[in-house]
Amino acid sequence: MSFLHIADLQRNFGGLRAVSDLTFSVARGEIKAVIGPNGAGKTTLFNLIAGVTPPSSGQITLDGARIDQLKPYQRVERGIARTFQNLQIFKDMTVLENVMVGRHARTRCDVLHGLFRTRAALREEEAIRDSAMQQLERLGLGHRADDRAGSLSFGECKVLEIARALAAEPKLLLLDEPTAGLPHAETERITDTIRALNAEGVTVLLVEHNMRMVMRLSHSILVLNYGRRIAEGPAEVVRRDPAVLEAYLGEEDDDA
Amino acid sequence: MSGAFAKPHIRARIAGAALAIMAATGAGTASAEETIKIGSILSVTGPAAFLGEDMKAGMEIAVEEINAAGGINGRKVDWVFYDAESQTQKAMSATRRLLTQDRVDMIVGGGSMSGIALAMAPMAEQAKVPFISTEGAMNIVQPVSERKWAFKSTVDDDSVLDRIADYLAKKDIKKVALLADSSGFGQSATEQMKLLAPKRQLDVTYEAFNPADTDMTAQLTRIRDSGAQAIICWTVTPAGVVFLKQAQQLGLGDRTLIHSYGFVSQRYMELAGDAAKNLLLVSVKFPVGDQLPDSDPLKPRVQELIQKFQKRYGRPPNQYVAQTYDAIQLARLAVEKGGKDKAKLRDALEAIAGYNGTGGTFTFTPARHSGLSKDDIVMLDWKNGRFNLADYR
Amino acid sequence: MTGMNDVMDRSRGRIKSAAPPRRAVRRFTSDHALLGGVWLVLAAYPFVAPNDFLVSLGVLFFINLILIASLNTLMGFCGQISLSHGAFYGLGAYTSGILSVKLGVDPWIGVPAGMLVAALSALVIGLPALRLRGHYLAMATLGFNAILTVLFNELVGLTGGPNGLLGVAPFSIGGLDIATDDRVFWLVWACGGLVMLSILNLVKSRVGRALSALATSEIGADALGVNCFRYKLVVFVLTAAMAGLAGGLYVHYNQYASPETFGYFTSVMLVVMVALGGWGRYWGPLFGALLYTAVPEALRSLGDFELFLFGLCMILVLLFFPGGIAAAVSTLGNRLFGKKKAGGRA
Amino acid sequence: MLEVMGLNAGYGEIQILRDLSLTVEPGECVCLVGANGAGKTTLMRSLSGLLRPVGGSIRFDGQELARLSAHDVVTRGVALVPEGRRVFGPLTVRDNLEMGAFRHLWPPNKEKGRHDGFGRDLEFVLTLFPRLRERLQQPAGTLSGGEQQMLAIGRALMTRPKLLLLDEPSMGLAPLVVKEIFATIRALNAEGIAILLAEQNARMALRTASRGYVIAEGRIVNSADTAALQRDPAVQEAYLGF
Amino acid sequence: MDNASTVLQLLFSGIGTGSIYALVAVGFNVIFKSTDAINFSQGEWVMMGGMVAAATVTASSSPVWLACLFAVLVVTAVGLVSERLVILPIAKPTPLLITLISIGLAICTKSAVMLTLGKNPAGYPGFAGDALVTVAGATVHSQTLWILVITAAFMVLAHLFFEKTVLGKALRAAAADRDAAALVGIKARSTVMWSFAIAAMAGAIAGTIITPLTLTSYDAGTMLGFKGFSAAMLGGLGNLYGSLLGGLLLGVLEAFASGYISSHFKDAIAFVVLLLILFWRPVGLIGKPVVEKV
Repeated sequence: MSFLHIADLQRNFGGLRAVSDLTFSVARGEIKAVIGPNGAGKTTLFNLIAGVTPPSSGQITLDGARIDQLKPYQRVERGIARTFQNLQIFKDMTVLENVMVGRHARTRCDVLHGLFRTRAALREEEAIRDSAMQQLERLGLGHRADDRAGSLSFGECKVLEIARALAAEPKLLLLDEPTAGLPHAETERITDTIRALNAEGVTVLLVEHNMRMVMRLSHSILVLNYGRRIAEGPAEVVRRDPAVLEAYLGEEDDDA
Repeated sequence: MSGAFAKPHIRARIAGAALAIMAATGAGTASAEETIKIGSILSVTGPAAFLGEDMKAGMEIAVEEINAAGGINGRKVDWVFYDAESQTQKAMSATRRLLTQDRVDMIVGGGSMSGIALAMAPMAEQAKVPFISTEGAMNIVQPVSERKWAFKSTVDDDSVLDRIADYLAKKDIKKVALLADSSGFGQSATEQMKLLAPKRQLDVTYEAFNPADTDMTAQLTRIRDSGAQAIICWTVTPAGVVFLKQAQQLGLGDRTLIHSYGFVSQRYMELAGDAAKNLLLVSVKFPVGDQLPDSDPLKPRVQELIQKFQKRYGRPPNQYVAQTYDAIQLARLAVEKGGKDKAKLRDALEAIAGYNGTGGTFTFTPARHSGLSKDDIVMLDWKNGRFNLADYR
Repeated sequence: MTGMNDVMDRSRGRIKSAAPPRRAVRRFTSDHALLGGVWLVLAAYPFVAPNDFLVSLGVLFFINLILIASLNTLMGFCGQISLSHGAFYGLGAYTSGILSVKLGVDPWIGVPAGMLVAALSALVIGLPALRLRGHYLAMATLGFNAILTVLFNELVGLTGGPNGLLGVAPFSIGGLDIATDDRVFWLVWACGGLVMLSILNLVKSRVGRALSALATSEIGADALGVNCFRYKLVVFVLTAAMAGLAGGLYVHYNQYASPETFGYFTSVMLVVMVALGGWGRYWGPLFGALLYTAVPEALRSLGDFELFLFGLCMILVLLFFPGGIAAAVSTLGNRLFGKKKAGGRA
Repeated sequence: MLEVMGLNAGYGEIQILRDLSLTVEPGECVCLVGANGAGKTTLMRSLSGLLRPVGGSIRFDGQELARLSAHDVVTRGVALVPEGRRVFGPLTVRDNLEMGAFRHLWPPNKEKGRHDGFGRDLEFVLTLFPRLRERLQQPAGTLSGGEQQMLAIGRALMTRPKLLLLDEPSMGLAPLVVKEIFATIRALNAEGIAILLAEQNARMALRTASRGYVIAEGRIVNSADTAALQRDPAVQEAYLGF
Repeated sequence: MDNASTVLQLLFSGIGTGSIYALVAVGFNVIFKSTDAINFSQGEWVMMGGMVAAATVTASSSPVWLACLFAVLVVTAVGLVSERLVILPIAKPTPLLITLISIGLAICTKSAVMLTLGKNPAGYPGFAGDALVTVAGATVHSQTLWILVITAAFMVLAHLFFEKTVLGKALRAAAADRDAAALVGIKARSTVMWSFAIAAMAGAIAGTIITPLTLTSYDAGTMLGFKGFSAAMLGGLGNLYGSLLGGLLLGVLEAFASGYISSHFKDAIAFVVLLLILFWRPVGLIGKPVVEKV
């Protein structure tokens, strides 16, 4: 049974079809990678699933329920969390506070609790802080918890985004180029983390250019070009698909 | 400077330099024994600035005159002036400063705008300090039971309107339009007209405009269609010129156009140019002092002030100068009788009767704190580059 | 005053007794202690002020502080601009003032009613307006202010029109009128303290965190489950209520209100004062309110040059301290004491 | 011709380029390959003056460029075709090209006979990209991605560069169009314009350039002639992952 | 009150005032496009144009049109110098900071005019004296026609400037993409200077042509600036034609609200309509939505 199901999804920007007649599924517990050349529509697809962009037409179903009309925060409550290709770090907050924002969907105390600093709010605050700290330490950022997020390196920001997304206890994690621009060692650690998360039952949808990582990590690969699906299947099949090679790596012929 | 502090308390650091400077600006004046301290608040910046300038000049002349003559019963006038900036909030702050920091004996001048004077009057009332307003609205001094300490040196709107009604009756005009601006000045006129119209059998069309408006076509079109024979415009702002020009434009130039006493300004007439040729203005006698019959008791004083002003500022004064000049003179009269005791000052003001100022003959009574009456009002026109007496009595 | 002492004592007690997990959340943080301290120092003001006029400036300081602090919460912590705070200020003042004049309603009931009216109107205008962004939000709020200014001016029967609303009763406790400057001072001192305290609490809560997140990146906050629109609206309404409170205090202190106090210019100047004090800094409004209250009075003796110098000061402060005075002070403090703080927001 | 030494650059507190050095000789076509986020675009922005480097030097024809702003760098003969094309959408194709010649047209009285020079340059660009000629009066925003890329290159050429910097010219373009663009790049290089090409499409880039640098984590990790790089498994690993 | 000539009369007065709003809105737009900021001094330049022209007419007995031309030149120079003095020195110019500093600039400009040219209302006769013209039953002041002609001419010239001249195109290019403009040698900071000069010129023209009808004084600028800003938003920020449309619409709206509903509440009515339009089209009538990239 598919956990996330996308049916006939379409999104137009002006005359441009960023995502076009797209249908695919992600099974529960799967790690699925989405690849394709720049501008193929991968980020638009993420935005459609996360609710940043409303679809022009088509359906998105999570765990059997339609989610395509829900607001982004409602989708987080349903268990979708994401990271961004263009990092959306809250630079003026500390690293820990960034992750604490990630707990938002799983906590309740509202404005009045805040204004009066009620006991319930304080208790909840403690819990938020602990779990946020846990996420940071798990991803190796514990030592920077009190630093301003704006002072983190590019790689640390990427890790922070993942930690923040994890704080929301997602069932489906959308990772938009989680290792792009990272050194080898960090890439390895993130790969391991994703695998570990997956082992805990989190379903992962991943956009990534690092082919080796994609090949090693993902159970199946979806290849997009011009907003359309041009191939889908296990790594071994996709990497030999001539359409994929042409679209993604440029043509093989030498007569240009 | 330390002597300036009324209450010598331990000064903490938080009081800070700024406060010390402020305390120094107003509080460091000479000992209050020999002087009589008069505080004035007018708007010399902001939208009312063009009135405030002249009003301030009138006070300056009066104060200088008094001090040059050796003061009042030997006491020199110590005059403290603050700019209200045409803002009520600023004026209220300045009033507090006059009352509690400068500790003035009397306040003369209510910020050049009726709205401001209305806010200041209760403050003077609470502090039990005599207040002579140089602004127009009648509720500055009414009801007298709640305004025991407030007086005013200007004509009342009801007297002015009554005077206009006299004129209209003379010309046999029944259908009138009142075009008042949306300021306190204009709204007060509308209120009074609504009371007066039935008594004088006038059929009045009411219209309003915003002082900042650049266009009155809509209002004037409606007035044209109403068939009003006379149009009374009530404003002190330049919008009154726009009214004149657009009235011409809409073919209303042949009807009787009347401007209120707030509009008697040479500058406005010049700006209006040809459009002012058939205009009538209600006014105190001051602007046409030299044309008054010699029998008029005001004539000598008016001419004296005109000369003084002309010499000092190189231009003829308008009635705003007269109304503040008179206010200071009224204060002088009160001090002559009442000294420095505030209650006595108040009583002395209330007892002034038949004083011939430059704006009219002032008579106050316990029941009436506006000094001028309908007899002080005349009608003017603008011909050959000067105001002329068009209708004396 | 005793309340504040209490707060501080309890905070000490709490530190001692709290079980020490590494980063336990305390009911009272160091910022709370600082706030209590600052408020105690401010309480000394009436005793050192040489005359009632300066006390009255103190009263205005707290009223301005409530206005600027509430606007700073919306603009600095939540990233939304409002050019209608002057209108909410006016709604608070006129509601309570009119209730007092026309129906003889007690200010203790009138002021909360004024806050409610300000909050409700914020809800009505915020629902459509907060979907707009940047300059368009500024325009919508400015337009709302313009509409209310017309109403304040033209509904003469209710508001007294441009001549103002006269005869508003002062606050009173058990027959004792709170009408003089030194009495009103304690009222606004307490109200200002409560507003600052609740803002501090809010900023340091889960909601406050969500607000600063959405101020930096709405998309980022959305993706973490923050219902951005709802929070923007809640804060807009909340800060409008605070501005309404300032209006209520204003009208019962002055026993008078007139429309131009609550106009377009006031709204713009409040925004400027938020910036001059220190955009998005908790202590910024303290400096903003000080400037707004004291500088015009200090410059008053300069007559016609006042306005020019005021504008010039504004430009110079913004050119040399674009982060506002609070930022400059904290930079100076850090330089003097060599502190390096991570979260420079509060 | 271009000599970059020990360049450090980044945004705010984030350092991206670390001690980076490279050279481009006159008439050479050099490519820069590396993963997304490796620092290619940051390097291009630093070279063109859009981003002020924190440290290091950029010498071009003996002049130091590192302290210059973008509008001054372009007058020294270095033109960047930015990532994502960045054409002036509301302006027509012709006006876009005219803006490329802005430095020669404004202030107006600087140079006599400038119109001839402008006309010649325009003709050169339109001969290079005949498709732009058909669309001269069309707003640039309405062009297809490939046409916009051509326009962006044409606009840069109008500045009369000695060195052309190209940032990801193949981004988001169809394979056929990419081929066309790269053919033009080779043609331009043949005209004697030196080219530094940052490209993710490594195969295309390595085939076009004569020499290449591999960039990772803001550092140059490898440099060699392109034939060698194409065969080098380390490059395949660092960049392609295959 | 409902015959054709009244409608025409109101229409004329609406278009007359609307033209002024449109000119002011153009000023807002030009600066907005180059800085993304709202320039609060715009209204003060309008006032300054009228005040300088009036002072010139009074001081020298030069013809009105010459005085107006002179005033426009003076104010344009003031705009240019203002940018060099207070905008250029900003270390990190953000739209917000520029907007705030422009508020300070507005206060300074206003009080500088007060200190130099005085507090009295000022005015001068129209270009054709105070002659009246009758058009299809509506009587209009000849200056209204001058306003229409000059506004139309300014719009055409502005259009030509932005479409046909190198400098105009450069300003548009910099507005469309600052970085890309820098890459072809267009200095962003010079475009800001030019935009201030053009905005000041548009404001001054508006001020000089409206003053014969309405007079002006040192504090008249704020309200005109406010209305012009509203017109710019109504049309859609960053669009020259939007300014014209927004200005005319606001002017006509005010005239008819005043004529047919209530002159007391006409401003409120105009703003209610403006808000409704903004809520219906959040980026103005001809504005284009900005797509945020994630």
